[in-house]
Amino acid sequence: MIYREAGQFKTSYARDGGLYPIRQDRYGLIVLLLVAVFAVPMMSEYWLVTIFLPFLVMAVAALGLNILTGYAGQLSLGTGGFMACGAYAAYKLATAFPDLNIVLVFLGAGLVSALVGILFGIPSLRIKGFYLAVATLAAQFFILWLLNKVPWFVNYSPSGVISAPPRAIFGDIYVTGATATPEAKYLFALAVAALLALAAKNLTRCAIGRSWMAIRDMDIAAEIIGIKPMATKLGAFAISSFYCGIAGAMWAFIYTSSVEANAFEISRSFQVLFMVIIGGLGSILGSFLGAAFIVLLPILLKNAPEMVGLSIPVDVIAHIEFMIFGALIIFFLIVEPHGLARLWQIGKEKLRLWPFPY
Amino acid sequence: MSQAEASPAGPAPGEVLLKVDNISLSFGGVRALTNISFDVMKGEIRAIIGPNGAGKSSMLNVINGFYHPQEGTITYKGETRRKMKPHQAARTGIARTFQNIALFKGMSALENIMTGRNTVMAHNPFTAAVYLGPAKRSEIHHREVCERIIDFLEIEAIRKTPVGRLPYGLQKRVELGRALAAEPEMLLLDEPMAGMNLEEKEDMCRFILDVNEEFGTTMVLIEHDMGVVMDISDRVVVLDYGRKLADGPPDQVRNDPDVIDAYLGVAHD
Amino acid sequence: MSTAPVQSSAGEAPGATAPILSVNNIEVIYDHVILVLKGVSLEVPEGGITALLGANGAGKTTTLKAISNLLRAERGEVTKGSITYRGEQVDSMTPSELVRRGVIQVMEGRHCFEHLTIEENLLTGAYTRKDGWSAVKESLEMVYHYFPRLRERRGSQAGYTSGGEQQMCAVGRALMANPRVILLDEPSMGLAPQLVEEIFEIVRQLNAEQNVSFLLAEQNTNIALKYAKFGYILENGRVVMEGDAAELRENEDVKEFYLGIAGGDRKSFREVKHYRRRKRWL
Amino acid sequence: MSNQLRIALWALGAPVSVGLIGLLISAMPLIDSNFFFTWGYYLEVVTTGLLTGVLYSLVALGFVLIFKASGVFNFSQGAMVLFAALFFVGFMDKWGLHPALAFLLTAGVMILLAMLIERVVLRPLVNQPAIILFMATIGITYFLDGLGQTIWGSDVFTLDIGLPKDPMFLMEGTFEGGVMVNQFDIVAAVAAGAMVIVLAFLFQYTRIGRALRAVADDHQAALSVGIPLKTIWAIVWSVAGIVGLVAGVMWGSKLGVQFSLALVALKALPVLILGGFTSVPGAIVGGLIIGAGEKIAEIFFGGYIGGGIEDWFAYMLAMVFLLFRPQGLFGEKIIERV
Amino acid sequence: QENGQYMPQMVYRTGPYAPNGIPLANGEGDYLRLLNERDGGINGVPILIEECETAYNTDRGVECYEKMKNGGPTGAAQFSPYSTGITYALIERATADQIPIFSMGYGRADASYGKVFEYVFTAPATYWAGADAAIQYIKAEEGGDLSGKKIALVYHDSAYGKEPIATLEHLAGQEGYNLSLFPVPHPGLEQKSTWLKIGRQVRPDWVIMWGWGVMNQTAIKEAAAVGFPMERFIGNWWAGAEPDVRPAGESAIGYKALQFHGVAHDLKVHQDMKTHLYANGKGLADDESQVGEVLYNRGIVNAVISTEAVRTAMDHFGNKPMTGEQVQWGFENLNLTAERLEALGLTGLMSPLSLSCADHEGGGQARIVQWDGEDWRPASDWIVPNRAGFLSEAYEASAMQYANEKGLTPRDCN
Ligand SMILES: Nc1ncnc2c1ncn2[C@@H]1O[C@H](COP(=O)(O)OP(=O)(O)OP(=O)(O)O)[C@@H](O)[C@H]1O
Ligand SMILES: Nc1ncnc2c1ncn2[C@@H]1O[C@H](COP(=O)(O)OP(=O)(O)OP(=O)(O)O)[C@@H](O)[C@H]1O
Ligand SMILES: CC(C)C[C@H](N)C(=O)O
Ligand SMILES: [Mg+2]
Ligand SMILES: [Mg+2]
Repeated sequence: MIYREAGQFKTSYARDGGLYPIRQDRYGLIVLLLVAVFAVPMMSEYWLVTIFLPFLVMAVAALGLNILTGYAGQLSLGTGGFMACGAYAAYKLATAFPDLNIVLVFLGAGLVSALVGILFGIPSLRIKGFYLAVATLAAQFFILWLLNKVPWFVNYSPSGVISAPPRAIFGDIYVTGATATPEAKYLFALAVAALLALAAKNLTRCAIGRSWMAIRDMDIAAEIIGIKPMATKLGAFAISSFYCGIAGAMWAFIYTSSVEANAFEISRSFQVLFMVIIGGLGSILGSFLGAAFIVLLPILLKNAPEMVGLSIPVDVIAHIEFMIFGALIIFFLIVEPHGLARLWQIGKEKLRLWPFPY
Repeated sequence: MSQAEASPAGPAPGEVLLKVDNISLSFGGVRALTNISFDVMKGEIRAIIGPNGAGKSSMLNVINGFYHPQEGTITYKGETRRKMKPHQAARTGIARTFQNIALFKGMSALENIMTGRNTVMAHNPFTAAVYLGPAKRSEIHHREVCERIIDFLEIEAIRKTPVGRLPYGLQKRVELGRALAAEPEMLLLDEPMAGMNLEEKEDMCRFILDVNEEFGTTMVLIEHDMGVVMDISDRVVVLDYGRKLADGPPDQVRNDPDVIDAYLGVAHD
Repeated sequence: MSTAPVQSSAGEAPGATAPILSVNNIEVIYDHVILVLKGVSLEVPEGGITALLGANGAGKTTTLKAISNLLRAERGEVTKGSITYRGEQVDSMTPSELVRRGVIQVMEGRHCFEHLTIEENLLTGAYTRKDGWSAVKESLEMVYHYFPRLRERRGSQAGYTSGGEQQMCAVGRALMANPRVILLDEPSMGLAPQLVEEIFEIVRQLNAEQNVSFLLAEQNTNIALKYAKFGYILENGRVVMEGDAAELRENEDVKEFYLGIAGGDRKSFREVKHYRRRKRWL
Repeated sequence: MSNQLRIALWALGAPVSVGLIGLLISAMPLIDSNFFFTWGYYLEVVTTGLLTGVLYSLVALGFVLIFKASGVFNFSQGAMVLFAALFFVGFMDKWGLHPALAFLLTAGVMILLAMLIERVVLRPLVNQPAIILFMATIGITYFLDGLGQTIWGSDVFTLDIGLPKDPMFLMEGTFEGGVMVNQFDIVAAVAAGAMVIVLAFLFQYTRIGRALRAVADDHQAALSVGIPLKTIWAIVWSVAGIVGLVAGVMWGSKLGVQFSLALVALKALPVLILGGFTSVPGAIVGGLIIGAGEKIAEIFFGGYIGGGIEDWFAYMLAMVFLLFRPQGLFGEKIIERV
Repeated sequence: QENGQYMPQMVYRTGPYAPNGIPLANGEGDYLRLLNERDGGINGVPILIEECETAYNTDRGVECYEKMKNGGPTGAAQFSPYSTGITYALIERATADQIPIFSMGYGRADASYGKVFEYVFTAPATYWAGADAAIQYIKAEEGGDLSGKKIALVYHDSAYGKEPIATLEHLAGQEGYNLSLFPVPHPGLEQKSTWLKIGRQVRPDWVIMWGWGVMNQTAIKEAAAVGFPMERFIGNWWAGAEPDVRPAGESAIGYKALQFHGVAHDLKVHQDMKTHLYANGKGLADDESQVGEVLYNRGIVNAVISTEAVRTAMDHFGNKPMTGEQVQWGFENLNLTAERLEALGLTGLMSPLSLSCADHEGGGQARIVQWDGEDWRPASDWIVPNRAGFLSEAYEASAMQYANEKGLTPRDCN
């Protein structure tokens, strides 16, 4: 009843091709954004710094991987590597050009990662599926090794740790470094994530997105109807790595402020993959839902016993957390293999039919 | 049904659009095609028939560059080529549908058809990411073209349905739509009517004939329904075990004893 | 149709002999929201050939899958009604149990095992058989006898054979199980004309000689009604008409919509200038 | 080319290529006068590599079994190795059971686990795309890691089943200082080799083997011809669990039994793609190539670029092979048709 | 909210480093509990204990920090991250939040330079000091001359493992030995090639190891497998505990390690643990016998220093829960004399320590211990790292570089 689209006529293809053709969705999004901009920053620092920041950063990474895996169908486990590229590129750019605006630093970091992404995407022209996934691990391991080995990347710091220099936007609002307030960091990350999500949505709903999906769904047929596999796949790798690179830069600059290459090791890649699959392959919304799920769940699980007043040793909690986490992944896959985004969609369909069951 | 050869109005008959010469193709020990030669005139509907495993689909795969024959040449629009990538072939105006439906399962019917226009659409990631402006204009423009195809194929109702959920016949229709969206000069149809009932076959024939008449699109058609083949095609090639058995107008082919022997079983009316 | 011996009366009226398969008023939903079958009932008599006709999307495949219990693998479920095989509820059995008891389905769209050779494909069909290698071997010979083309391609990976060859392989594979009931989903799709006839001849032969029952979903109404004894017409998830094959063939609506011979002669496809206005039983 | 033939070719080609690579490396001192090369040392490196490789194969084998039989890329193989090893030492250390008894009991646990996985995870996910099943196995991984450690704790267990550990020197007459090999590695390699041969037979030449491959191709069609997925999956996962147990015992006595044991799976992945996901012999050949390759690279050339290159080198090596054979050396050809 | 001194603990009881993390956390936790049970807290102010699991993972460490920094009535007294990586990530935040980071024997060595790193404490010894001590020991064993000797460093390829490299290189220049480096990627399961190269090709006179977690025991096993003599194999203080040698069994006998505290099982503090905690089933370790193991002891030492810093602060600011800023004062004015240690029942475990505004390291000493198959035995006297010489210069130079990068002005400590 609430969710009725009846009466909402689209009178032009432009309207029909709009981002959110259904009014309720549009309003929902606006409300969500308003909450994100005005209400969330009022929350405690703990929430901002340990939940919302990693959530936004990982959502950007998930967007990146979703473009590659969810839309273009190229399974990748190299996300961590591309994120690391972005983080280190941002560090090099920021330290080499101290006056460069942080936004440009991030863009530059994205571009560098995109180039690296293209390089490591080349095998995808021949290798497919799980073979490709394992091959992308080569990128993962090699990039981290390289960043760890070449002192130039860390400006010859002996420990190999990079730490984000303080940078401001609009003159004096610091968004990175120790003096940046959590609110500023959060809003900046929010802006980046929102813009990137919008761009991803746009990319995926036009010709480029369709050629990605075509390659994903049936690569041979796609080629036969005239889609260039090379340009499409490498393009997907480039754009995906661009996103991952920015996510890596955000991680290093906004979230932890200092990283060593290990922060982007293989488990990070898997984490992003979970987000994408749990959230929903081929869904922008899914990237956010997945990121929220994977970031929030462990924190929730970790704090749950405390909230209900149980005191369980941390190691037992950690083990049980593992078990529950695993079990929940399986549970959600069984309930809806196409991810949270699909669950959401089915929910909406039910709402539309409500009060009838179907 | 006597007017089989009287090609309807269209470009001057006699102009050869495609010529395959002495094509031989084998996979390991299997000879899929042996010395096949035939030509396709501009604007005609050319049928390829033959028993299962005769090499019909392989022939289409050769024409659009998916298989590379060991021998022989292909001359398309006066240009002779040997090896070509399928996407290059597509860009020279060859579109096709597939025997086993090859739609993009994760997309809606409309998106599938829009994908067919990929060869003529711009791909600039920067404008696309911003969307407003050039990308939007191009989307809307191409959307209009695709909507015309959707109207034509009478699939308005399902344009937003994910194709995976569509019944077989409609999927075939969407696939035809996707091929048409490329505005091809030559359309390769691999058993477009398999799995359809009579009514749907009639519709499909109508679509094929209309496209052929209206746009002068040349058709190469593989079909096992002899009624359809004999009724709508201008000329028929018969393949058997990778060899060419006969070639000519439907009436001639249908009475060819070799063809009856190898394929039709009984003379077909 | 001279061979039909004793059981020829089996298909006269459903219910006369105990049906081997009966579907009672089932409802099927995919993905929890898409309602596809809205109360379908039908029966397959022991030793009968029953045709299930209907346009694209009418729900034929869904019905067959509901019987063979393959629906679950598609995230579909039977929400109402029941299906019984020899009086037993089907939904308590796994597909493999059903095959062991003699119900096998030939899936629409071939579904061969791509990486297995044709012969291996056929042998997997005999997986549930317990009657020894020589019996299996015999069946294999029988399949090769029916489809000589398969013998030629026995060593090729199924993924690399032509569409028609795969179709033969799918049908052959089901025959290898030595079934009592075969659910055939569009067996003629993609087959050359003489092979279509052949497949139906095989159906008749198995039916006559080994008393195998068939439920046959087919688009080619003409030939289906020629071989079947009884027919159901499905539209939009409902049975809209049922009756003896012979009766159905004479029905004017059936003639017009499914056989294309309304008002006497068959029309040339070239001459169908106007698009038919669909008439549906709703 | 048939697999048998290819294996034979490899058997001949391998020693030759080892020799040729050795020759190439022996020329290195011409370029770099500090380069250390003796044939004895080279052989030592190669044998060590090969023996390590076999241990990788042992883990890779578990992956292969399950992939071959159901098209599932079972990410939890590493976790199963850890899980099995934890139970094995747990039974031995905490319950004081005899190793043989502990082994049998653990095998039982693994079979139980397989049945559970089939019932709870695989059955509801039948006919889903491969990536979803892959994801589900990651869920299993977490679950097992958590469960194993909840039961047995996260301390290091020492696993000693009395295998010899001392170095052994061979061919002392031929090479100065002899060629050092590790006795333990040899025992492990023999066990792994035997395992592989048995499994190769089981899966290639039996009715079950054929059914397994059918399942991997198309779940629904397999169901439709009456292959009982339930049983098949329970069997395969049990076998994979037992392979995991053997791997766990071997790796566990090398590394001690604790959390990191699960990470040996990462070393098995390049082996897996190099050999081909679907081939049991491929797992062995892949292991040998990766093992020897990464050791040679690290030891002779790693120093030039900072060392620690083994990890990515294994993957790069595998990738290079893949560029020539996208399905891996022995994998089933990926069917591309329209 | 409960009143008391909030002392959060970062621990890792799971993950690849759990076997080493568990005894560490137990030691620290038990000591804090002991204070509560025996003395009713610090100067009568009860200690509020909370653990947070980091899994030795930097971002989870940051998360723990954020979660706990405002705990209790006055916020966290201090953090001991037990990870060089986490330490790096926390330095800036903690400084901004005015909470001391106590990186005992790990983290940034140059943080000993208190003028720049106000809130970071490295007592009793840094990695640089440790590396120097190791070389001093080797030099003594080699009869005072290292020229032409070959020394290999096997290290965890992370910020942690890289710390000693600069020092060792510096000393190589000075002493004339040859240094070769062997990075081991995390977590260090596969070291065959490293050891084949060490044992059969490079054949160094000594191997020093900066390892952690499974890496250690694997290294010892592999070293034995190539026949490298254990007597010439020295681990740093994070590579010299029971979980590192026990899994290697017999072959680990003779292995040496650096320590900045003593080996002891039956000190008064251990007795107290047993009577006040384990007798009542309140101890954290599974088994009483683990009380007194190397890492357990280290946990105690950590807790002793941090609680004594709190006590020092209370003595100054009054007996109530201290804020981070006050604890920082406590650290800078901490003076653990031999008498004080005796009173705490720690003689033999710790050597005296005294910190100041400029010196956050406090002059700790190191010694070499050796594994005899059952227990660790001292193999050298206490060695005084060369702080008077190059070390303090190096600290200052490095810290000043950091200050420049961050645009900080060092404080004046007079
Ligand atoms: N890629 C391939 N590898 C091996 N054999 C192939 C390949 N493609 C086709 N063949 C074989 O070539 C022969 C011709 O196949 P093709 O698909 O062209 O037949 P078709 O005439 O289209 O038959 P149908 O009417 O059954 O579709 C078949 O025997 C087939 O098995
Ligand atoms: N897996 C599925 N998920 C959702 N909807 C489905 C699914 N499978 C089939 N449908 C829908 O169910 C309806 C009936 O499909 P079904 O395949 O049973 O028709 P059919 O009569 O066999 O048609 P055809 O002659 O084309 O094979 C169709 O509208 C189809 O869109
Ligand atoms: C306990 C730890 C502080 C030791 C560790 N390896 C480090 O990061 O320095
Ligand atoms: Mg064909
Ligand atoms: Mg159907």
